[in-house]
Amino acid sequence: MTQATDSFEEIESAVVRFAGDSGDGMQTIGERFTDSSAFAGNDIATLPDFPAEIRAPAGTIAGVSGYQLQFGSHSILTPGDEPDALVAMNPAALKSNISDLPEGGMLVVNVDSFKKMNLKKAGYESNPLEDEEFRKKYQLIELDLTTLTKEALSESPLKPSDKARCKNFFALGFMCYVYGRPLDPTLKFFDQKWGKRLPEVADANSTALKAGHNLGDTMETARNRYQLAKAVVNPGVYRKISGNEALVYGLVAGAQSANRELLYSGYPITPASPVLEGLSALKKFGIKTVQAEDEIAAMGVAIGASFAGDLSVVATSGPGMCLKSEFIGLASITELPVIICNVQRGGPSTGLPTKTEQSDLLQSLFSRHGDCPLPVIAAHSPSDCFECSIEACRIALTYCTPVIYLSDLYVANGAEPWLVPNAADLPAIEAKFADPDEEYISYKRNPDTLARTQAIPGQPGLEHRIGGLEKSEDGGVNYDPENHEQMTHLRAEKVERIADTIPPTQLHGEAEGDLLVIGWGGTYGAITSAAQAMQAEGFSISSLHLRHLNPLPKDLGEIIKRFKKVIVPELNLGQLSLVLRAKYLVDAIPLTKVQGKPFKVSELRDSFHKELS
Amino acid sequence: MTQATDSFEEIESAVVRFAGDSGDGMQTIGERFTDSSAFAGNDIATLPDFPAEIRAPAGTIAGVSGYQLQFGSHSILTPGDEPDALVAMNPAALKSNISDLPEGGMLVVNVDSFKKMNLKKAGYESNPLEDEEFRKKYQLIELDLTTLTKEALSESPLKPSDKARCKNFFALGFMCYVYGRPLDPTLKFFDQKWGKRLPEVADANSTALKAGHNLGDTMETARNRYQLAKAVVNPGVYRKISGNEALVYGLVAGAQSANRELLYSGYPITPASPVLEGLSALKKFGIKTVQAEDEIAAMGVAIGASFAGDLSVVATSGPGMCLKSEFIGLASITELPVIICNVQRGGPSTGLPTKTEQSDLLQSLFSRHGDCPLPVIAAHSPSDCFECSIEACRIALTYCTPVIYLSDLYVANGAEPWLVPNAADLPAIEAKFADPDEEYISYKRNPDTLARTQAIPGQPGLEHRIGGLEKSEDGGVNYDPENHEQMTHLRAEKVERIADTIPPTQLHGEAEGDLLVIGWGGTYGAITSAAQAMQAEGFSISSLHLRHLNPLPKDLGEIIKRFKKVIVPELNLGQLSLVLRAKYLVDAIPLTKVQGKPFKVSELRDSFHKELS
Amino acid sequence: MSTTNTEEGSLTKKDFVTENDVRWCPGCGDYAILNAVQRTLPELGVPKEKFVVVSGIGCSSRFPYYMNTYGFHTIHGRAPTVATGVKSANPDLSVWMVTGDGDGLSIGGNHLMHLLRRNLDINVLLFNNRIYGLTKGQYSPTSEVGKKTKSTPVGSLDYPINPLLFALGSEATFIARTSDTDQKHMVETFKAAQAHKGTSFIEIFQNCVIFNNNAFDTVTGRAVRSEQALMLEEGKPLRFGENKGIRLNGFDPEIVELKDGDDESDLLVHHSKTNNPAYASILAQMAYPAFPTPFGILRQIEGRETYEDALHSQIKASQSKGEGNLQELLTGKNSWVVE
Amino acid sequence: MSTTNTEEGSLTKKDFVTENDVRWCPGCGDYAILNAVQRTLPELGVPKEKFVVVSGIGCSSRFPYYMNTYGFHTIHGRAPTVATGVKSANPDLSVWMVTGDGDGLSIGGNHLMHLLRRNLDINVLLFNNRIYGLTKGQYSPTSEVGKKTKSTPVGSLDYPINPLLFALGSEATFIARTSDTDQKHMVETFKAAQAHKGTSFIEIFQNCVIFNNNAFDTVTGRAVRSEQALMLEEGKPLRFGENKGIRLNGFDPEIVELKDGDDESDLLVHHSKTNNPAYASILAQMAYPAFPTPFGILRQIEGRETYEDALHSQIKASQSKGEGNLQELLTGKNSWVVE
Ligand SMILES: Cc1ncc(C[n+]2csc(CCOP(=O)(O)OP(=O)(O)O)c2C)c(N)n1
Ligand SMILES: Cc1ncc(C[n+]2csc(CCOP(=O)(O)OP(=O)(O)O)c2C)c(N)n1
Ligand code: SF4
Ligand code: SF4
Ligand SMILES: [Mg+2]
Ligand SMILES: [Mg+2]
Repeated sequence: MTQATDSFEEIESAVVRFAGDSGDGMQTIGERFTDSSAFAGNDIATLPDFPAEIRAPAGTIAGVSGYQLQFGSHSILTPGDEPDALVAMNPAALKSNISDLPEGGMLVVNVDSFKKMNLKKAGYESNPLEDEEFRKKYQLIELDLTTLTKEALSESPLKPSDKARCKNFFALGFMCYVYGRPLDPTLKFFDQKWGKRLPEVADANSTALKAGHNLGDTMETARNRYQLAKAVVNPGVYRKISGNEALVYGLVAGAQSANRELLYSGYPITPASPVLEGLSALKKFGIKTVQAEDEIAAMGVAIGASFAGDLSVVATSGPGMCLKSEFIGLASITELPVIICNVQRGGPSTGLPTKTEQSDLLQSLFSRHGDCPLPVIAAHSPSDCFECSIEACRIALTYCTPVIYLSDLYVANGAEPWLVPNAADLPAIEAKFADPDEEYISYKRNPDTLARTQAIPGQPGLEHRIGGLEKSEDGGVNYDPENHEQMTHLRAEKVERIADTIPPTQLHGEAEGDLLVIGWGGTYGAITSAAQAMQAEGFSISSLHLRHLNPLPKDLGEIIKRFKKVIVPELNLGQLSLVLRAKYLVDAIPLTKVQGKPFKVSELRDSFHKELS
Repeated sequence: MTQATDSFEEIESAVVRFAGDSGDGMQTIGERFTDSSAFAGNDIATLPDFPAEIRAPAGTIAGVSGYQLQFGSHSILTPGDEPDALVAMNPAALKSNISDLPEGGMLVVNVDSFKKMNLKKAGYESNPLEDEEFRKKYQLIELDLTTLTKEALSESPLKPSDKARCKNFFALGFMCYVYGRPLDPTLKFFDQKWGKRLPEVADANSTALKAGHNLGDTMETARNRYQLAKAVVNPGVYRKISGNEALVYGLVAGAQSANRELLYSGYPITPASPVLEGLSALKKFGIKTVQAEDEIAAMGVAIGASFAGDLSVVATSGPGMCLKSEFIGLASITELPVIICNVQRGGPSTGLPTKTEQSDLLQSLFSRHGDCPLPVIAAHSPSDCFECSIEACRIALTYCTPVIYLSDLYVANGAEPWLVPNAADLPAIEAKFADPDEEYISYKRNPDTLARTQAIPGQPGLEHRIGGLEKSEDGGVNYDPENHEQMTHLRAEKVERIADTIPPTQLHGEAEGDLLVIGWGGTYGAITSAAQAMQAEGFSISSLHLRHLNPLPKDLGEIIKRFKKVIVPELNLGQLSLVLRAKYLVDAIPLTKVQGKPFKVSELRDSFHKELS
Repeated sequence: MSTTNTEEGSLTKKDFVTENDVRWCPGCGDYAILNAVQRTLPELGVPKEKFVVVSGIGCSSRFPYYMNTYGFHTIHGRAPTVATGVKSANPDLSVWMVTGDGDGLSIGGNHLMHLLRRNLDINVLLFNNRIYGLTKGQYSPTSEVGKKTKSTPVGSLDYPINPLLFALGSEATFIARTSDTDQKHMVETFKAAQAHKGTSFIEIFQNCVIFNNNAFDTVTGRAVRSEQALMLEEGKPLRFGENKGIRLNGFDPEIVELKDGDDESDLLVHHSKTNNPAYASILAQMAYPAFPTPFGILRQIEGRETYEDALHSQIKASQSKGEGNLQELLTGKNSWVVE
Repeated sequence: MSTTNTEEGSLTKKDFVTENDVRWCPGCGDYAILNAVQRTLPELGVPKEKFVVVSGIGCSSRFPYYMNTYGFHTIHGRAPTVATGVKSANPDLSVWMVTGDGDGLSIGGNHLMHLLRRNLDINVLLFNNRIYGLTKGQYSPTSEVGKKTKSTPVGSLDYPINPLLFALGSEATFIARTSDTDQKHMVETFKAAQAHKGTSFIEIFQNCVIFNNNAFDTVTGRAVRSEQALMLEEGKPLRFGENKGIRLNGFDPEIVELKDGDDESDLLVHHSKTNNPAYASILAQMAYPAFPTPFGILRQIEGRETYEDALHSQIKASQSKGEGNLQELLTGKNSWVVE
């Protein structure tokens, strides 16, 4: 953490958190600050944190909305363990966030809102800002944001209450000053958003933003100001991307690469709804989206569309995955390509619907009755969602199989800069339908992949029937003992063969050593940061992150053998570790956290230290 | 296998299979033969085998129905690997069963049905009975059963077609002669079933039965006749019981022992429907049965009834289990007792709905999203279903938890003699509701079991709310990170604590040695028989059979360590072995069979031999 | 803890308020409905501990947390099944089910239909805001065609479900509609629902201020209400506005303007107790702007046995010939003795 | 393999027969329905390869295996969803959905309702045998109250669903009933269904010889048919038997006996194309013994856009302003360049 000193200190990275009432526009200024940082050439990672309620009563703890980001001149893999600076727009925001701010951290508060009523709503007996001990603990910056904003907008034609609503941009302006962020991207944003329709609003917000910036400049108590070098990254065109956006784009790209029409069917559920919403806005790409009556129906629609020849996709979260399991079994036995996305959230049951967790891995592997193994992959960061969804398309179409794609609320809602790929360079996915000029045998398999070939309705001469009863190679219903055994093995073997096409596992660190950290999914940033830091300290530690959870990469067993200890950090009670233990008979140590929150780098470092001592 | 010699040979056991068209009444005579054997004091095990179709066209392979039983003077654990005697009522029955009959086996055929048409329907080019080689291969007994029956019934007032339908009892009479089975139980059966309503039918069947028996006595070719000693069993009252019957009785007994009202809700599905049907006939026990609109609804009804204070039960098979998983998660987080029975059948998807399999173990353990561990137990034989279902009641009520009870088609439909327990001796299950005179805290836990206490609607002062969102101890919705982590661990720990009440694992054989066989569910008979036989041959082999699949018995790890090798026979691709490998890091060898059929003792012996050599 | 409140009139609204902070958006119509329910329950003569409120998932389904009764917040769409379980287990309880247009008619339509046909004595409150509130604004099965929402940026395609016609198609025995804007009407309707023996289905127009604000203003807005809403009164002709009424032309309803002195004998008269579904179906499909939108009890059919009564009578009838004996059951009819 | 059969009249029943042995019980009504469908399809002018038959699970749902078309035997109750997927993906296909009373109205009621309201151009054949066939004889949601079955040894409790009222409650645009006993009527009805643009819902009375034999004999039996069945004919008065007809008394239908020379003007005239649900609801609830049971097309409403048309028009409309460009999408509007 950066220590407070005099102005323009060179720092490598910083973590800022904005917190306020849901109505205060915290997500908006968080995103603006992020964009500014990206434009400034820094690497970034973000973590929005919404309340569970749509609009909890203003001023209450339940209504607090937060947005944290880390930005830096080196590669930034997580939104940061704890903020260097916290902006608290009201007492509730202070109350629910202050415990994360380390001593000496910068604390910006909107004193205007520290009135009796608000303090009470937040559950404060007395005003913490009047507590001397509290004041000494942090670099406290008290701003009467509401008043200042209104003053700055004295010329504006807006209503007073609308003026007051600009205070978030005032705060943003101030923080931009502190961290030397450019204002231009935000001004451009105002222009795009309101410039034409509501120029007064654009003006007022610009004025507030600049006023906040100026305040930083002119404040009597000369506060420290930070400066960051640009991150050293590959040249190219960059954009900021969230995990769910990247998933949407990956699906569009995957369908184009495979030359298939895309049909998405979904039922709204947090945090997967943005996939439905994102794809619904892409009609000009010819994408069909169906909002089904429930998750069972969504899966049925996808299966029907797949049978008819579309590349079909569903996305949901845990409760929806439960509902889909019977249909997933049907997709498995009929060997139809369907991409099933699970954006995980806290469980079990309705659980913690707005918090992150990685606790659906075993469900992905085993939720169906019968022996029904399926490919499972997981994205490890917002931009990785793009690559993973293309990989899901490749697997589904190449192996004619349903495939489960996992991400989680943290990855889906988080954002990071992304080197925009060249669409023309995306590799083609080969997936042919049966040729009407050849005899069609519905379960005849490609000798390499063991995939069957689809024949789609509308093709003369390829008429055939599929269904959930066990079939023989020719597609007839068949209950023969040997046939069932063979088909069961073939289906399993087909999934296993996917491992032939998984690239060698990338190891971060030495090829052998004392401790191997194995992770999957959204913990990538935290694990990699922690391991890197410890490598720098000279520890014999390496890490690897699995994209493919089933089948596992072929080289994994060998890699594991080269380490004395294996530890598996997961946001669940130890699900991947169970799989690794069963498969490799390695005493993989589960490192679990089930709090609806991502790992902190420091937590992981502590645990790794412990294992190495 | 018993070699054919002259009359009245003393044998220890025999396996008889009756096979014919679905309309031929094979299940009926199979059951009668079983009852007679039970009355004769032998131990027995049975295996009915229905066709998948309700009524496939008469005479086709698809329409063949079979019933195999083994009976003996020693303890009989399986219905036998292969028949010593096969009764084939038509060419289709011959065709689909003959490959199981070993050379020299007794083959009784109804030659009347070996007409061109029937041979064609069965897919025979020529009549096998005219093939000399075929004739030499077996002890062939050709009976013109239809003609003989009609002749025997010349006096009967029945229509000719109805007379012909008595031929199954003629065949039964003949086989009773061969194996020295008493006719009395069957005569009594006629009387009970038709005596009053249709005395002519009762008479005709009695006549046919006796005629068949007489034929055996007077047949020119003096055939061998077998004689079995009574099995040496504990004294007491015995009856024959099937697995699904035992489950029904166990639930009734469990509810009485716990002093709770029983509510069953179900949706028909093979092979679980008999549970719904059986309980629906027990209205005088005050049992409420609800046929719900689907399996989701059935689970919801059960959860509602449990909330209202009933002991609630659902039963289904694989596809229904998929549908229930979301609701099972709700039952887990609300900590409500519900017994969830899965009578397994062949999967995945609709799969092999009328065949047996054990492939839903991993689903039972992991089908829910989130970390959602639950107790899982499995019955290993028809009569064991009684004890297991009482155990399910005990666990559900003592630990205030849903519990998954597994059986399978083989266990559910199979039958065996059962020493009828004394109802008064069944142990009481203690499960109290909250006391309206004490303060009620909904998630306050019993310090030993960690179970919460239910307070049921209707009790003044105990009003409270439950639901699927994470809760704190006081029942309030709570998303605090630490609370969620603690509750997740508490739910898991509660399930683990059940292990404190599992009796020590019973080992068949020496306490240490070369090979340990671990089984679960319906493979008990085959595994135990195979292991016993090899122990008798002097091999260092022991076996154990798990009733509790989660949590596993506490002593299991220790037992496993005492053996050089562990092998796990399962009717799936290796599900329990995965669990054992993960938990104990033991190289448990999966011995798998996925054919919709139980293990043969000989198959297991072969595999065990291989592991030991 | 053990105070019983069996005396009529001894309960007040306060008895049904929980300590929990109510967490709907400020201005949400759910508050008004909560208030109406909390005002109704004390007046029903049912002891407090006999109330059970069951819900699914959605903004509306948070309801049980705010009712100081027994309550169960279940899973999405499945409340009817849990309510059925509660009522079947203990018919003595007064079960209230709360659901939304998505919860009840999208994912949960089947369970709702089966509840209605089984006719358990449960009061169903369907909060219809024509939107998915909790998931932040996707269209729902009651949204009008062409609705632009997050998931339908160029307009929704599906023809909406009419909850009242749906209930009629399920042959529900009690079907009513009320609005979050009318406390008095809500309370009356809830009371009538409780008085009805069988499943009572009540559609409540509920305003979602955030994602579908003012959706019902054209019929419940103060200024237009009297002209654009049709308040059904038993035995009374269908009248609305100053001087308008509804009469039938063939099977089609039509609006008539009554001039001074005209008598009403032409008008349709409201009879909610006709078994035949035709009249109720005419009402159910009337809606603004072609017609005024009806409120009140469209249909109430007496005499169909409730599921729970039938269930328990069967048991009683069977037990009247002697209760089951466990030992006899276990022993069965074909036992034998080994000595 | 690549013979197309696009010419009208070039297909025959045989083209639709598969090699598979048909495995229903001898005497099952399903055979007659299969026969009628196989006779209808060649006459529709649709090339064989464009037919897709989708079913759920049940005896009836084995149907696709016996049709030499594209076919999908899915899972219990979910056929409407798969059919929706097929039709949405490729509106050019002629999709036929086969379901049973359990499959379609017990577990699958919700999907069926949503299919009907969305109005995809799919033909739905619901084989109603009022029993669960495949699972060997439990009561179904269309079984009459008090039915003794395996699962209800002392009689079922639930009030049955009326499939036609259900379809009406879902505002289906085409609702008809026919019977496995009447080949000609089945074929006519199937043709009308295919001609209708939108979801066509057809209830078929189907006899299960094993578990519910003769369930419909009182209305379809040869001897009683003319007296106890009411054959609906467009534009004709509702007449049955020698000289009986149906007229309306208020909203209630009643039977009139026409004496010699009486004219029919009193009688209800069959108009299936009225949007108002009242008339169809009167027909739907008429049943023997109180009334003759109606057969034919109760309702057919034109003009509601099908879901798949709306779906594809939206796409076309949007693409008419230029198709999507992947690179533009990926780059977005707020990219920056690092050099
Ligand atoms: C199985 C499942 N699918 C989806 C969701 C997400 N979800 C929660 S509430 C809801 C719909 C809410 O709409 P409605 O029922 O109309 O209630 P409202 O919020 O409008 O009161 C959905 C889709 C869920 N919780 N569970
Ligand atoms: C999820 C699921 N639940 C239950 C079943 C068992 N099952 C198969 S068909 C059927 C009902 C059959 O009745 P119906 O739909 O009326 O068809 P029918 O056999 O009478 O033609 C049931 C309950 C199943 N296959 N899947
Ligand atoms: S989102 Fe709408 S329905 Fe939900 S609480 Fe807010 S206003 Fe009410
Ligand atoms: S059980 Fe009934 S419905 Fe099924 S095939 Fe047999 S007769 Fe037909
Ligand atoms: Mg809603
Ligand atoms: Mg049926």
